[in-house]
Amino acid sequence: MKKLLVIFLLATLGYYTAVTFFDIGFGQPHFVKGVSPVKDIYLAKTQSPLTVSNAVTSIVVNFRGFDTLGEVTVLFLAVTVLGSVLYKNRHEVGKRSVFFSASSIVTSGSKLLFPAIILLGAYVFIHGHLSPGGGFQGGVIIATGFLLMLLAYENYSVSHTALSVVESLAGITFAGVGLLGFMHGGTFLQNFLPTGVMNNLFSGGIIPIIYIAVGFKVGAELTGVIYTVLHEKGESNG
Amino acid sequence: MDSTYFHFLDYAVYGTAVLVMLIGFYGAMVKKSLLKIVIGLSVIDSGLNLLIVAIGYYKGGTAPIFSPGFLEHFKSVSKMVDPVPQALVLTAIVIGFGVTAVALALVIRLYRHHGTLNIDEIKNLKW
Amino acid sequence: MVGTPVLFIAIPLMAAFLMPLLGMIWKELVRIVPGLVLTYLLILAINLLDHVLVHGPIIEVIAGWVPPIGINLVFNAFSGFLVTLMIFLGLLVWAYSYRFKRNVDYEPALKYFLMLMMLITGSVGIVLTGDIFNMFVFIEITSISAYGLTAFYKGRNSAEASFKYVMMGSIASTFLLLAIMIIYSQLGTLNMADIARKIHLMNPTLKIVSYIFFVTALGIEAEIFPLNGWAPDAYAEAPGPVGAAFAGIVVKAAVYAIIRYTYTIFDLSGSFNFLILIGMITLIIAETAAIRQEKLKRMLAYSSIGQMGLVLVAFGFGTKEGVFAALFLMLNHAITKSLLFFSGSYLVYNSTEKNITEVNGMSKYLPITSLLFAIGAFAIVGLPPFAGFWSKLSVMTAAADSNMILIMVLVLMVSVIELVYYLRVVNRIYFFKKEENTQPQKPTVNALVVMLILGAAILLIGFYPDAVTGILHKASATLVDKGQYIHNVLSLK
Amino acid sequence: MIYFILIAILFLLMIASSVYAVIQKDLLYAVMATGIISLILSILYFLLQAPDVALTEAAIGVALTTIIFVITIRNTVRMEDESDKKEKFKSAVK
Repeated sequence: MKKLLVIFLLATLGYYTAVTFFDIGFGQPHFVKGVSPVKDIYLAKTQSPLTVSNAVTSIVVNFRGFDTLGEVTVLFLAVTVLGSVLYKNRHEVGKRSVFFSASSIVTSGSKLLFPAIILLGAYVFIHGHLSPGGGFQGGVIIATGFLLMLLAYENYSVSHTALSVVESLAGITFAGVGLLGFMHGGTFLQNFLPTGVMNNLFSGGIIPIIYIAVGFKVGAELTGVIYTVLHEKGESNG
Repeated sequence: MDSTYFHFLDYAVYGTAVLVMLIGFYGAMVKKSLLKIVIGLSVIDSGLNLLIVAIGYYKGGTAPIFSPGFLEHFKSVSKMVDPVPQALVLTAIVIGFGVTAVALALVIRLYRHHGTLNIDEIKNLKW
Repeated sequence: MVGTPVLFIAIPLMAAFLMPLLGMIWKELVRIVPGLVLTYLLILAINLLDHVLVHGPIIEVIAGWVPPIGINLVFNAFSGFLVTLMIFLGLLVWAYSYRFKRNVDYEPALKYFLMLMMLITGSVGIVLTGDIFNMFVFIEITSISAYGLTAFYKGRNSAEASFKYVMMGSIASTFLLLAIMIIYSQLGTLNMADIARKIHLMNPTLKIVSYIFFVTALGIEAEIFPLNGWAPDAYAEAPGPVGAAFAGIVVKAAVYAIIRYTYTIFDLSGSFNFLILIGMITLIIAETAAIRQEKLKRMLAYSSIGQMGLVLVAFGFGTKEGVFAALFLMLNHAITKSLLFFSGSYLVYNSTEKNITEVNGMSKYLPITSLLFAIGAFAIVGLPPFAGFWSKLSVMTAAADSNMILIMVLVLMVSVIELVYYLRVVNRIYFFKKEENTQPQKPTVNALVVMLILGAAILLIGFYPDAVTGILHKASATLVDKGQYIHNVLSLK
Repeated sequence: MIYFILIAILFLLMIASSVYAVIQKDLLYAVMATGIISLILSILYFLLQAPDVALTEAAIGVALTTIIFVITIRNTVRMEDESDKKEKFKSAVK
């Protein structure tokens, strides 16, 4: 009975959503006649004055940089909530409860791959304003590097203090750059650095700085998420 | 390339995305296992993100990146797909991951207390 | 000028990122810093509100891009009033829980105060922002903190209540994103004022569909009737002060979002009746459910849902008087329900079940707390010398002005139901014999001071309603004047 | 033509894996199916000219979400109906 009700509800929802999106249309300009969409302005301003090659980066970090600040806060909070939900008293903290027995091929392979992965992650977030990728992608890649090490080595551990220091410093850099812009230009997150020449590494003003901070922050946060979940002991009945 | 194929594909992108969302909703609302509910929620997210990116796509468009030589070749930005939905999806994916992680942590804690993931046996609170 | 609205977001975020570092230096700092931040923000809010009432709204631009290109924050009489109220309540919640869990480890304390500060920041962001996607981000910040705070206690049920909340919250964010994308795909903008200016160009079907998605999504956060399954559990399982924060801060932000969408963005005159309808259903169902509850906090939660229904009804009149009544109700509800949660959680402090029967005879052991609870109960019902009387009266006047006699009768009937279940509790506190297994807990000094401040506020507004009506009139005038809002935001250069 | 068939296969595979993820009783396989959904999504994002999103989806959806689900399953139960598991749990409590 409940299933029927759910199916009926979902059919209604699906019908209206589908009709709506077929109305909007796919693959052609869909804006109503007479409006000038902001994306045209974004694309124009991305080339100058911002001199950023990747339009998505310029939107994420500059035009809508406030969203990104909120977004890293969401991740920061997710780590906090995770720690709070899975919190155990000091005497309960034991060894890692979950590990996957790894062969020597995996362990030595991980050791070889780990620096390469970290390097790739750093490359992705440093070049975020030039090529696809950026702070989030680079941070996630770094976190997967740590994940690989955590899976390969039973005793591999990441210092909790170091993680939270990196996280805090990166977050303060982001908000601090924003406040510097506030002092310099009168608005939060305003660009106060020379923008350079397009397609150069040193271009885009504060965008690379913010994206590097985001990369460190996301990397530290996601490593923290994995670390917390890995150290959770499930079998006890408390 | 026949244009009717593309016409079919138009419907297919939205159709697939909406269908995946509905399947996720079904899983989240009907299934009894807490983990299944979380899986359903992440399936909903997948469909939703595809839907949003598809809105920004223009036929024959290029990625919104001014690689060297782009402007010499194309002369204008009208060939670029809409970057705004992509930026929004980027945010939405990261937020979705945060929520999924929190939900899974709650699942682990519920299992710690109750020794089961079946919602029929966990329900101490009235719905 | 002492500051700008962006500091309401930037300073708490900065402090939140700093708090883990500060905690390494001196553990007490994680308790002190949120209080300092909130105190500073309260002073800032009062100064800015003062400025705004005289000189007109402040529009803050982010990253140097004027609307509609960039994100903007709007601090006008309406949003400024709500922000001041939220930060004031947030400060009281902080003071109430300052010595909370004194004996536990450092880590939970850090996390509790972090999440509490982010809960307040997120709600303030929802109210201040002038961009629909930015509002989505702030809603997520608020909800994730709320999930964590709901699951803060290690009891058996808190994780379940939180999981329910996560489920509903995820579905809400799905609908919210869908609605945002429908609007973007039509109008090519995400700025509220720009959308409001262009909304008449939109295909009417798409407009209705996106409005319904918005109301569904925000209705989950604002506890509107068929979508409020999470609320009673979350209120009952969260720590006492957090219940007050939910009722006073989070729900207010969600109701604000609904009103902003209905009045400014969509400008749907037809939907005002729809608001009255859902508000009325929410009110009646919640109050009849409240009378059947056996646990004190669940009863307060249902009462809170009912009050939100009444607020929606008042907004639904669509007149300036209606908006005034709704704002007055929101103010009184925020103060009164916080007082009820604060004092109520001391009345059942040491009990595991938190049943209503366990408050029996507490007046002999906790005289001040009991008195304050009684004041709160009478105020929320709307008895004359207290604050709630004036807000209920203004709802009645607004209804009479709109010729809605049926609504007046229904509101009166619901007030009688409220009176019954609150009197039942107050009666138990004062005229029953104490149960043998209950142990009264003396409130800490700071909790007592917080409760006394709230009680004094209720009495002050009760005897001198003019203290707040002036600002409420200005705020409601700001909300109704849609053209001015659009002009203010889009005329920036 | 071949392009059309390939994309149609991707769509069908995506729907099939989401159905599989919802109905499969073995949660580990269900999680793998969500990983496959993310993989297909990231290919589709590339085809829709969104390389940034594709990179994010590949990293978060395929790697991180899947691994967190897997760790949770190792911490809790693997089967959806858990009838045998429950027996063990009850006897352990007694």
